[in-house]
Amino acid sequence: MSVLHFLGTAWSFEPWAVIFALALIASYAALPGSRLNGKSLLFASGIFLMVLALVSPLDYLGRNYLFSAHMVQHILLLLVIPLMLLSGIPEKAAEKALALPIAGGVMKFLGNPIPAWLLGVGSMWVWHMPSLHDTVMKNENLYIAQQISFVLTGVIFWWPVFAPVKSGRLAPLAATLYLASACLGCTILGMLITFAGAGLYPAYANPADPAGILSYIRNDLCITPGVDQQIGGLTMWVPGCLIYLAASMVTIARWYASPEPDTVNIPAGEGSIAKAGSYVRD
Amino acid sequence: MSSRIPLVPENAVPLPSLKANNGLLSWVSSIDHKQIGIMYLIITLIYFLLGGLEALLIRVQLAHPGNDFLTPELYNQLFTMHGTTMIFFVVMPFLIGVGVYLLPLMIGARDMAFPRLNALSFWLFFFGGILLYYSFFTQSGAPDVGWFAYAPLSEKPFSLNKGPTYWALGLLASGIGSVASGLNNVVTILTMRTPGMTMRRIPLFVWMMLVTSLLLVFVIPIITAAFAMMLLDSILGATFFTPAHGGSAILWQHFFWGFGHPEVYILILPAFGIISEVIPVFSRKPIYGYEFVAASTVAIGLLSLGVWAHHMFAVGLGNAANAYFSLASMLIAIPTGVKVLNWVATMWGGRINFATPMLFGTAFIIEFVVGGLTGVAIASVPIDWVVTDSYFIVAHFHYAIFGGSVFAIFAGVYYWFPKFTGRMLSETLGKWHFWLTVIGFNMTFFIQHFLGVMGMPRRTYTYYDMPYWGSMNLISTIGAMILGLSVLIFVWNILVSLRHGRPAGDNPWNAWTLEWATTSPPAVENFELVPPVRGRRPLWDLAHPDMPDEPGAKTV
Amino acid sequence: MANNRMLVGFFIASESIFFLMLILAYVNFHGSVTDGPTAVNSLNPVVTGIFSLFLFASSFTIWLAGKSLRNKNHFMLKVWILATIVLGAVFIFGQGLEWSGLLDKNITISRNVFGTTFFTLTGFHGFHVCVGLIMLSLLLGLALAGDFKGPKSDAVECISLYWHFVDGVWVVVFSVIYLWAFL
Amino acid sequence: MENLGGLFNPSSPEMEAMAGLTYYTIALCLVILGIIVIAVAYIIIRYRKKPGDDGEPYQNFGNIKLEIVWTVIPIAMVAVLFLLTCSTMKEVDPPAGDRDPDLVIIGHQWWWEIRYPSSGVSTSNEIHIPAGEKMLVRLESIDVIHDFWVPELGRKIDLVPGHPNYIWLVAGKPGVYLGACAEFCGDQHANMRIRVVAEPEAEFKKWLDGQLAIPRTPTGGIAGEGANLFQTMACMNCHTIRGTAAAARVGPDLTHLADRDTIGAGVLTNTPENLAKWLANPQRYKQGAFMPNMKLSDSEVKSIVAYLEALDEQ
Repeated sequence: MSVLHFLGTAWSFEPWAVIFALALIASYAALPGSRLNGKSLLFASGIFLMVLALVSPLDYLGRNYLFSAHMVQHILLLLVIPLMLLSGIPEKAAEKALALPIAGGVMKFLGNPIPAWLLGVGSMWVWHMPSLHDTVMKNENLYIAQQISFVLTGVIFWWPVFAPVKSGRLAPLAATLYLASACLGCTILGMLITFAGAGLYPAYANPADPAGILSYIRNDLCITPGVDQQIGGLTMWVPGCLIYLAASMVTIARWYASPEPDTVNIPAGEGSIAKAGSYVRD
Repeated sequence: MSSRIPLVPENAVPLPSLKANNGLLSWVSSIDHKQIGIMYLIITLIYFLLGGLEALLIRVQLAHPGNDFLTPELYNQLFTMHGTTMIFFVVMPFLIGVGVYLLPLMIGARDMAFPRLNALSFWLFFFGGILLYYSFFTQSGAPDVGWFAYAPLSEKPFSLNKGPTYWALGLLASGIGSVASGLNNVVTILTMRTPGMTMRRIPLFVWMMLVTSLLLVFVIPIITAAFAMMLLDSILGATFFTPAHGGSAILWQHFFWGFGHPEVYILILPAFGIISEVIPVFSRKPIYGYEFVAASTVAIGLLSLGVWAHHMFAVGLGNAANAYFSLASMLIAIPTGVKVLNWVATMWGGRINFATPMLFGTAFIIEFVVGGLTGVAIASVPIDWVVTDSYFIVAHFHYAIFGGSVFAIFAGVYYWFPKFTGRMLSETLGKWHFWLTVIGFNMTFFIQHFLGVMGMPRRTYTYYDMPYWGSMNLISTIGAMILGLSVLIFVWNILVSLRHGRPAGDNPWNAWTLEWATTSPPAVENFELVPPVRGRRPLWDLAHPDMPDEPGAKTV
Repeated sequence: MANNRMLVGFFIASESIFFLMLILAYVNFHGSVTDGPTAVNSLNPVVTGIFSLFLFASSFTIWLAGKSLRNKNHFMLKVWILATIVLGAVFIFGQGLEWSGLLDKNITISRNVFGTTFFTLTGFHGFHVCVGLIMLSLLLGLALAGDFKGPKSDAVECISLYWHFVDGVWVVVFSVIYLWAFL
Repeated sequence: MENLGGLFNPSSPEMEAMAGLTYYTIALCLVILGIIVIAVAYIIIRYRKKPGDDGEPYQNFGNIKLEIVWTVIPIAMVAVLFLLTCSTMKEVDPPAGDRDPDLVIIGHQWWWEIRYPSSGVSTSNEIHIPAGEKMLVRLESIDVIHDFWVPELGRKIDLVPGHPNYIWLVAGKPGVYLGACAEFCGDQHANMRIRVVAEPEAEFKKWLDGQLAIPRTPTGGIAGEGANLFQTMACMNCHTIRGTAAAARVGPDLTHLADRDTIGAGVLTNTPENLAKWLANPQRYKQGAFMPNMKLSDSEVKSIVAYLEALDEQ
């Protein structure tokens, strides 16, 4: 089977992915005060990318052949797409949603840095425990739950940094620490996967080869199960961490761009002594 | 209504009495950050001379092929001690010492947040160094396993002497001291700033010390744990790093470089900070792109944590791992480049006074760029396969650490010496020092790039008599002698100027940060009154009330 | 004083990295032991689990101590600090039992990588518990001398932060050494 | 340039690829360095404070567009360099698949044990390979970490105890290529040298056959005396000479010592005089090496030299 043919045919129109996307769109539309603008375009492209990640050959590769493909999908669903979705929510709408009686309270709680950090980094760790991962690969329902949980925990994880409501955000330096520690969490996991012996995830060792591309992967691309696992671990590790790094750069940039709230009110002109250095001791 | 803000910020700790005793005891028992800072500087100067002497002995041995000036054993001890000394007992403590002296002054505080902890850090460093050097006087001699002490060479049965144990113990002690000063710096910077000195206004040196200190806090424990494991191996017979008993030789490398690479940034970031202070003052312009210089520091700090395995491209980690680490390492070039270009842009359009600090500052840019560019080159895996463990690497990191950190240190010493002592260093001797340093340094190390790619391995007490190798090494050795001479001039300059230097006054360079707003040297309590801080350059604002720096620095 | 708590916070972060390295070393060698003692064939998760409960309970009692101080209940402050010390000491006693049992079976730090990583990891944790016990004893002494008036005390807050950290490390260590091997 | 050696004389396709990448990268670096140097030189001339310059210059705080430009350009350069890196890595270090190694190199403090698994030949410090042929080399270490480096032929690779590595070793044309251990491995790290002798296929075959032969042990004369000494003194505790009782693997296999160019991993050229000097006191030439000074008398040295020199006779 040629590569082009594979790319053309390995699409799987999973109904649940479409339903999930529609549900997200519906809840977006139901947000009080949301209207179409640049932000909703960002949200829409997030949804589009999500559906793409779930139905494209990437998903097929990740489920049947390559741990590394799974990991690319994972990074997209957990780190990239939630960021786009979150940035697409208008501030007013989020404010109103947070004011809702019960749902708002739950959202506020989840948006605290500690639960958000634990959910974001936890979903990375828990779903990659080898035994669980293997179970997921065999169980369709669990697989769906996994993919959906990536997106949801991703949104929760980003909330303390990029919440549409400014009051929900951490202070810039605290946000940098939040991101750096999350980066550490994903570094350790990536490191363990990368440097563990091959065969951590047995499902990828001898794939059933439903599309007949295994020999192409193994012989032409030279991706053995060991290399595949390394690439997967490193994908979580390096690009994953670069996303956290870029995010902390954005928080710092935002900080510098905002007006200083903590300026001490000192009347100008006072202490205007011509020669600097001589004024302290009069 | 006075604009002057009382010295002690509301949240400041009531300080223990700073009343000094007289004589030596006043130093030993001191908890004043300035005295502790000065002690750091004096001790690192002594270690600098020791490390330099070791370097000269190494270069004499290598002056021609087949030389038997030193025995292989002594040679190995010398290069191990040279590397360890220069990194852990010269550059790092010097920068910490300058930080300890200047941080409270620059942010308008009376002392560090924890003065006693500050003294503890210094004494841990001091006795760590003594412990390391004591090994020279033991029967087994100094450690001879390289500053990286790769296992299993550093362990039984390949190192039966106690050298590596002294090494690990000495560095363990001084490492704990470094964590303590990292903690102290972070808390000081975050909580002791005078009103108006917001995080967006702190001098760039303080910014870089903040990132460096965070690195100290998070990175030194990596090597502390590794030292603990190594000591357990050598004392209790544990088997962490002994492959013969189920341990792993590669694990030590991961741990060592997991610390060792960020350590490189611990050595260079405060140097960047010094340069970011010196260049604006002597160019008479504010730093160009303050935000970018500060933010790129954070980026470097974070990136530095994830690139250690580029020291291990020849270990055989697999090409996937190598490629990723290669990419991550190359990315560090970007924030570093941003810094360099901002310094150049700061000088552009200035009215530059090329006094000695600025000479070193300017030379720093060029020398560091050479080291930085070769650094990008060797981040590329195949190039690393060619040059790693050869003299090319020796040249590379000396351009980064000597051409970078040490040039910045010299700039900093000439810049702040008046503040530390109340007297100026001699400009004439300074210029001699500068030119001999530039000539000697480049002569020593530039040629080593060629030796490396021609096939000369590092850490060898002798080498093949191949075409040109002897003469190239001889040139390098002569350069090292010139460098040694320049250091003697530097020391002479310090000794002479301490007694006979021109009195400096409070602000001889007409600089803008708060340390220049008090006497030279500052009184025990630093300031009587701290000037109002309305921008990044408080003393500029005072001198130019008509033209204040906007808060949050506007961009033109 | 925010200073002191911030210092302890960063110190704990630094210590976490230290323990992380020891844990990584343990994980790295987990499963590489082919013969000789391993976690599965030489440890007793139930006994250690029970002793662990004492340590976890001590986190609760130190929290209660802080609460008593906030309520200016000086008597209960002393009681809860004492309870914390006792619980911590029981845990250390349990660790001592486990160690001596292993040493009796000639399982030592130099036996194999399991011995090496196990004793290093639990040893450094035990050392931190002991340091904590010393600090708690000092705290108790100061409390008996009537040093803490409440409602706030940096000393109490900082030491209880440290104590929570020591407990938290044990949660991870226990999971990695015992639960991983036996579940 | 060629006689400079190393990078300047790449002698295998792998090394050519790496040298090419190195040249391009260094050239790029020089361009960047040049720009910075010219800018700084211009600044020094144009903006130095001149007599009569009073007051402060225009205060310029920065420019966001410029910052973006000089962030993006390096990112593009890094991207290019990274792609070149990956393609060169693929060229130098293609996966070997299930192929068995043609050559096994085992690092010792401070010499190299060389084994040819398919033929069972074992030698030390001097590697013979057929020119132009791609040899898959497996590298192991018996003690500490060493590093195999023949600058003109290719990449460095560590010999790590407990972690075997593989590389391709190719020499484009016949010749002798010198190399050395590149990872610090103790006292005599400097004298742990490698010679790679690349020969035309036929000569290599001949050499291999010669190595396979078991040399005749001399019985009479001074050489016979040496053979006796070899077996009765401590020599045989460390060395192997096939066809005799000596079969230890602590020191180099001496079966065909007389065929080799050097002794002591490159310390001395292999002549009877040098061999005698070496035997009289190896520590004088390689201080710290594990071969002790056996305190041999002159006549004992002479006989052992005669024996070892006779070992190439069949």
